[in-house]
Amino acid sequence: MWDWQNASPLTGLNFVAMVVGAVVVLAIGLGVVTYTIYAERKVIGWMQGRIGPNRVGPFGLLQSIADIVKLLIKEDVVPERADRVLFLLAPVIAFIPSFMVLAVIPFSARHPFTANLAVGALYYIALSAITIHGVMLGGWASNNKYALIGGMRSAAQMLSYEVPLGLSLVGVILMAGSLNLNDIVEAQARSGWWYIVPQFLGFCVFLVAATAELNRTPFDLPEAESELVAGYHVEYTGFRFAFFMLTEYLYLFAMGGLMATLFLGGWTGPWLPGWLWFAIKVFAFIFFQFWLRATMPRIRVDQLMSFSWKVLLPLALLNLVVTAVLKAFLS
Amino acid sequence: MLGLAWTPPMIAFLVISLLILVCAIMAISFRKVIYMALAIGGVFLGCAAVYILLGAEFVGAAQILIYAGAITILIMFAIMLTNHEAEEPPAAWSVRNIAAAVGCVLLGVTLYAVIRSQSWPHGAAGADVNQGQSNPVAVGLALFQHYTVPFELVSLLLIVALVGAVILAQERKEDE
Amino acid sequence: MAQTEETLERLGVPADKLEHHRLRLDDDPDVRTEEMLLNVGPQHPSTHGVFRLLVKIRGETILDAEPVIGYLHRGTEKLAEDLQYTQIIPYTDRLDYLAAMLNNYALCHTVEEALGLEIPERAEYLRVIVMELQRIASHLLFIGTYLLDLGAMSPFLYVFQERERIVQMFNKICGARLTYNYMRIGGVKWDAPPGWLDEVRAFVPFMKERIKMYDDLITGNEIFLNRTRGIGQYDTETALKYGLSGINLRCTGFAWDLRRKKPYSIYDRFEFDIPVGTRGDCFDRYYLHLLEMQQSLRIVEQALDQIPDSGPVLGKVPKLIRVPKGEYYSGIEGARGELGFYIVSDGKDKPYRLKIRKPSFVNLQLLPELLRGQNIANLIAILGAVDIVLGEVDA
Amino acid sequence: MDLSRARQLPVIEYEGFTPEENAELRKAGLVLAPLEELKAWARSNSLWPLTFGLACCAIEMMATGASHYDLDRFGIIFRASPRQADVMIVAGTVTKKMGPLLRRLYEQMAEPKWVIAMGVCATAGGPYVRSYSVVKGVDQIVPVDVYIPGCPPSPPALIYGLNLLQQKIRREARGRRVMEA
Amino acid sequence: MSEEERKAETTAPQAPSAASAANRAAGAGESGAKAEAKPAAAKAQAAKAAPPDPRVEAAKAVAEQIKQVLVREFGEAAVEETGVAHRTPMVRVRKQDWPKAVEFLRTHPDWKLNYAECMAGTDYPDYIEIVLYVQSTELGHFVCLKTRTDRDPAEVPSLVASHPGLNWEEREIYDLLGVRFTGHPDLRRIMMWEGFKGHPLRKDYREWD
Amino acid sequence: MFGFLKGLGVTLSQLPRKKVTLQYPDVMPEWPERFRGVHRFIPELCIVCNQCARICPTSCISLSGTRDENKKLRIDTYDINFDICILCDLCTEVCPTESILMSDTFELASYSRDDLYLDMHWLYENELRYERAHPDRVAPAQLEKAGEA
Amino acid sequence: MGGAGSVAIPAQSLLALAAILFCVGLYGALTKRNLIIVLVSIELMLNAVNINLVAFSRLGVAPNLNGQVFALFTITVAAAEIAVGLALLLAVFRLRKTSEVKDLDLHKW
Amino acid sequence: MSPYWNAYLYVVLFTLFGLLLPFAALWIIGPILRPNKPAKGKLTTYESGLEPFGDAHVRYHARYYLFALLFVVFDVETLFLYPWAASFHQLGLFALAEMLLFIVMLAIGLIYAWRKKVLEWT
Repeated sequence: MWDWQNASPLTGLNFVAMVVGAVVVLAIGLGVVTYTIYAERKVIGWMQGRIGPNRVGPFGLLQSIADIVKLLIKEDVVPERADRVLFLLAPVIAFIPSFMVLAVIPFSARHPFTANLAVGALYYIALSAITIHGVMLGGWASNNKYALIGGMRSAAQMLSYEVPLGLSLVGVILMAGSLNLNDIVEAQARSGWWYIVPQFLGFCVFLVAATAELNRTPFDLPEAESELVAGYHVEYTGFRFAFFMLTEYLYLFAMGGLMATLFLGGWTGPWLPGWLWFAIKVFAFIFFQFWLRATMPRIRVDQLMSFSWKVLLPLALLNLVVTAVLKAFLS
Repeated sequence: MLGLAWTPPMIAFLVISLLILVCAIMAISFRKVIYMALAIGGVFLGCAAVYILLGAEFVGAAQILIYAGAITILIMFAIMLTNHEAEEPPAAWSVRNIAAAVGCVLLGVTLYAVIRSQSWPHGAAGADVNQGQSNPVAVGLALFQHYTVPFELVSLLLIVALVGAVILAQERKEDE
Repeated sequence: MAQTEETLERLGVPADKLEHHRLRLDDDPDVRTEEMLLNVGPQHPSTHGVFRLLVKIRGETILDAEPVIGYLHRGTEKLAEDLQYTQIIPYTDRLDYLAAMLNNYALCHTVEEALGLEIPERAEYLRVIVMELQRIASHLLFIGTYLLDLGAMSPFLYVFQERERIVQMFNKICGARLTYNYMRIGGVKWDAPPGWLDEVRAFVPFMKERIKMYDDLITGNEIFLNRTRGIGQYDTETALKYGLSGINLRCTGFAWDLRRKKPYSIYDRFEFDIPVGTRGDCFDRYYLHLLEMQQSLRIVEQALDQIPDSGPVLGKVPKLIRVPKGEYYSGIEGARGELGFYIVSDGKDKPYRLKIRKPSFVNLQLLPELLRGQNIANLIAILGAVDIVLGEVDA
Repeated sequence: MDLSRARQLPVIEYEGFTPEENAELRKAGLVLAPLEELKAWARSNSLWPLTFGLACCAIEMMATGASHYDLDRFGIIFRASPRQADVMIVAGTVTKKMGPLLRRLYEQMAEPKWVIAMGVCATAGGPYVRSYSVVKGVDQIVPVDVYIPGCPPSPPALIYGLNLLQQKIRREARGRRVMEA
Repeated sequence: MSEEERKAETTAPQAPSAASAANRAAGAGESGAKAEAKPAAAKAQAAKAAPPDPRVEAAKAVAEQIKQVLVREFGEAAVEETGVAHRTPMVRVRKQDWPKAVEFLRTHPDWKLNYAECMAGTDYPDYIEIVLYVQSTELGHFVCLKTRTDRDPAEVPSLVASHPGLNWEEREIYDLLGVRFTGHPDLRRIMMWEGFKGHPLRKDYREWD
Repeated sequence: MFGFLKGLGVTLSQLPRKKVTLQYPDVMPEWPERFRGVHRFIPELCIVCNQCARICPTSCISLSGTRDENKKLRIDTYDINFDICILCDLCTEVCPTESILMSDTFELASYSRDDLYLDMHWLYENELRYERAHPDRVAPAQLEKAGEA
Repeated sequence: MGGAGSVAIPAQSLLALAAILFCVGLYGALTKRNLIIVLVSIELMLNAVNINLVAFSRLGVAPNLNGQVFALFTITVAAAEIAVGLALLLAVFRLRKTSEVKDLDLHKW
Repeated sequence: MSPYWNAYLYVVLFTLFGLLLPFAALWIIGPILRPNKPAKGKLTTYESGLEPFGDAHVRYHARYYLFALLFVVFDVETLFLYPWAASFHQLGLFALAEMLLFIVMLAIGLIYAWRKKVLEWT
């Protein structure tokens, strides 16, 4: 039943398997988001000499759940001067792609939860660009100056970092000879090394661009609290705001998965089961993001933009050329 | 139309077509320009779905990346940089509009008649356009083996577009 | 809105309108320019209180800025006219609430000067110790909030750990955590409890270590450097013209510290340097805070060595203090600059007029000059580095 | 915690229903009581205050949020936008000039929302009660749920006040209206 | 903690109150007399009894020097009074010459009073006095300059041109004392809101009218 | 680049450190002896001299007394309005008999402003509570009291 | 990865869809007053063409990838076109403060 | 039904769930649980507690457009790089030369934008 990938023709049972797969991924995604937020508060708290949430449930484990429930039952306010339709739609537009990208992330060796797309990497890049619309429209529709500046900034930032992010992937694709994420993992297993080694420059570009794409410190300008109060979601209350947060943290998870897949050999690894390796790699990425957040001040918007175009983009191109030349002459 | 085979791809196609057409109609019938831009995004996504349905995965992804991602953003920026609240006037039956509508309907009817009158080839069933490769690889091979010159021209086109657009859009000093 | 209007009516405050402000947008109705007026504050995470800045921006570039203050104006000067000198001391706590000890001292100092009082030795040393600790606490908070403004959250929580130690020491010596009411005219209220001086002594090396940690964590960080180097620069001449004082003046390389220039209390007995900046930018202002903490620690160390073991802590003062008729002004080096009290006395037990020379209030005036042509991100960096406390600005 | 001072009146109001429906539900018995308790549990454990410091008390509020007292333990994190905040901690002196702004910020918060008057300035004007520019108690402007005396209240006192507010939320979900000032 | 220590600790807080009690006991005696006696008398007594404070004398001399400099530039009528404010040389300048005199002293090579430290206004029963403490960062002079204006209409020329740092101080004085600073670039209320009635720091201000 | 890594090192080194957080509702804070919490009041010692009410900057103390048969003033009512009391400690400083003192009570938040108006009985109860909590601190005062009585 | 297997969509349906889309785009381009919408309508027409290209790549007599490659080029050209077109619009807007077609009448310049 | 269809059917399922979750939470479950007390003051636009002066929808600086423009151009470039990279091992050196030429052309575009100060934010 789990082998729906190659079922032809599709049976009802296989279809059920797919639905189950999607539901499981959704549940995993939501669970990871919930506990990522919890872990973030805990880990950053520890780095700051405090304890973090510890009173809601054992060790504060129910803290994020309380937050989510609270947001769900919080009143929904649509400001008078806002563009009602877009204001209501924006979080949905931002959210859907963030969930859709999870479809291609290979969680484990046997991939009942993964769509085996031939254009996997491109699928991720293409869909994640759609979230920008949601963020930008959310900021615009609020008809609030902070939100507008935040939305425009977010859009400009995410656009700018989308390019080096996409280009840093090309090196990996070049080595693997496929856009399919499953193939990339297998190619790494075959080649005997994780692509973080031969593609170190690409990995660095990816890491920086991913951090920026996720709007995480030090690139968290769009919601720069000290400048723009809360950025593009200033006017969002309750669960609509929660959807923006959900989007952000789902992307954190997805980006961790993408990084693990592309550069860290995905689910491959000795001794432990594949899914555990995958989880460890993803958590390493997430932990790194927490660590950065605990340490870094925020970069300034003009420096942010020029960093993408003047440093990351040339580096990504350089990485690409070097990889291609080496591949052409070594093989 | 009713003689169609109700195969799953056909059902999918009908759903997608409906989506595209509804979005297209919305795109030209909304009054607020920003809604139009959003509706057109729906059309682009629908087209991507059609491409994927036709097995052109890579073109579909490209459609999402370029059209639904980049171009729509560009349009939205353009709206926000000009008149945010720009609205079309309510549909008025002016001579020009009626003429345009009639012309378009006539064109549509003609095209439909032509389409119906022809017998179209039913692509060789099971023919693999990708020749055993995955679609992106196959597209890459086709692109870089047969379309080298157009490919290089693309870079030229892009650079010309970049230069042109920068010259046009950049604020001149005297504006400041 | 209806409720807000009701509130307005009840309080007698008219709604804030554009014509109350200096800034204007282009009035041409046909042209929707890309300029807009943005209110930063009073409720804004990085205005450090109820400071409001009305900025005119194009895109993200600030064309002009107008600080609007008075949201915390509590009329301390007027209230003081109705209070005995001893009763004013608690009110000074609430001016610059980050450096209440220094405010306490500034008032007591002015009154003592007027009366020509002798202060007992031990009291002077205790005053110096608590003032310098207070300066450290205040500078620490500056560093924390400044970094928070720039987007780094950890320094904020780290500084509160040291600050908490200082606050707990203050709590031991005077029983309050923030509003100490510790100084009295003619001395201090309480002698140090047993073991307190040792606690301070133990704090000094700890604090030195932490300063080194901040150096590692912040000073070298490239992002921080990029955000503060060369931002909000001005020269000594501008600073003097605008009457800036404290670190805002010293960052331009002008060594002006009242502890040296017009020594008060017993500061002439200590060895310490006046760290000065070289460029007058935000980074210098930040870094001077670190350096000044080191100097304050030096002073504390020396004071701990020199302090007499025992002795009275309150000089001979009448129960009801009456200041002779006349005018008195004296300023001290507060945490934010020159903090002065100007007292006009008609010989009664209450001042006829009390005027506070509020360093933040004066320092803040340069802000619009600094902001012109900058972008919004720099606004935060510049505003944060001015180091204002609204309780003091508005009084 | 000593709550004996709170007068209790039995009132149950389920959210999302009209008063008539509420009356019916009440007649039908406590059908939704567990749901209300769940809601109260979530709300009381996820109180997000508005980042809004007015004066001295704000420093103690910051200290409460800092490592030594760590409000995050209770799930309390500060939000800068009133839209996402649940509780407004009025920390400091409210001047007449600030009053309308405070009111507007309060109005802009989404339901359910609470107000804590921290310190005597917010409670009744405190030392500035005789001043020409100070509002004599923030309860003239917004309804206050918990008053915390002190000038400023120490961090534990603030935490005590916050706990009192949490108790109030839970208590009201059980159908007891905790007296309002 | 030993018994003695604890005792010491517990008695420590009582020290000041004991001290103040001692003071109170001696209140009628001579130690507090100077402060407690009628202020005018106290001053006279102090002036008579104690030899003149050399610092006060020096300040008076400095004030005279400034007067001479100003008189040479602006004429005899420009300086209305000289004296000391506590130990600071004090010169009271005629209202009309106020900004010119301040600017003159700011640039005068012998004085260079370039740093305005404190500006205050005081409401006296029949006039309002504006006080400016200026400092020379180079030469170390510290001088108190004053000017007076009627209470109604209270008008003083503005100093913002020579000391931009006084901009807000003047606005504050305008707001709270109701002194119009002519020539001020931006004379609006600063602490209170537009439309606020009255000037709180005036002695005759009543909140409820 | 180097400074950046140094900063990361600092935050990571803090991770395993002992946490400084005081678990307040479970663990009570230890206030120093001079801590200025809510007042405590010993009615027997009060001589109704009104000094505390006069020195109070906010006039939050109100008291009244009557002469008893020995022509000695006895306190009848003693109220402190904690709406406006700023705990500045001036009242205890001037009190000649140490009848008004500071305690370490800080948990006084309430749902109503009326509850913050504390009368003599509450303050005396607070005194008793304080004595129970800190027998070592009040011992000398009690000795004094005994001596006076 | 054998691609999309058999395609059970008749060519007529695809062509009809493209034709309708084209007509809608044409109508928009002819009647709309806002320049941005005119550009967007042209994009609709280009998309209709693209559908044809991809359809024939799959359903032609000899299915091959040429149609897909052509569609890629069309997308590229469309991107370049709209980039320049909108830049032009911005330039015009800066001069004339309008984004409507009718205001671009040369007689008013 | 080939694996190709299955994979995309799976994607469609994700899209549907992605739609379902927000719609369920925001439009179906939410309104039942949420309080709704509209008040006039609540609907005003937030701006640090003040009434905003003027509209937020003003004409914005063209630099945003320029960044979007650069994004479009380089996105298209990236698009062509993907199939090239995927098929590179079958293409050989000629494709490398082709791509180098392509990248050089775009690098020229980048340098042009750089020189024209398009990449400056201020």
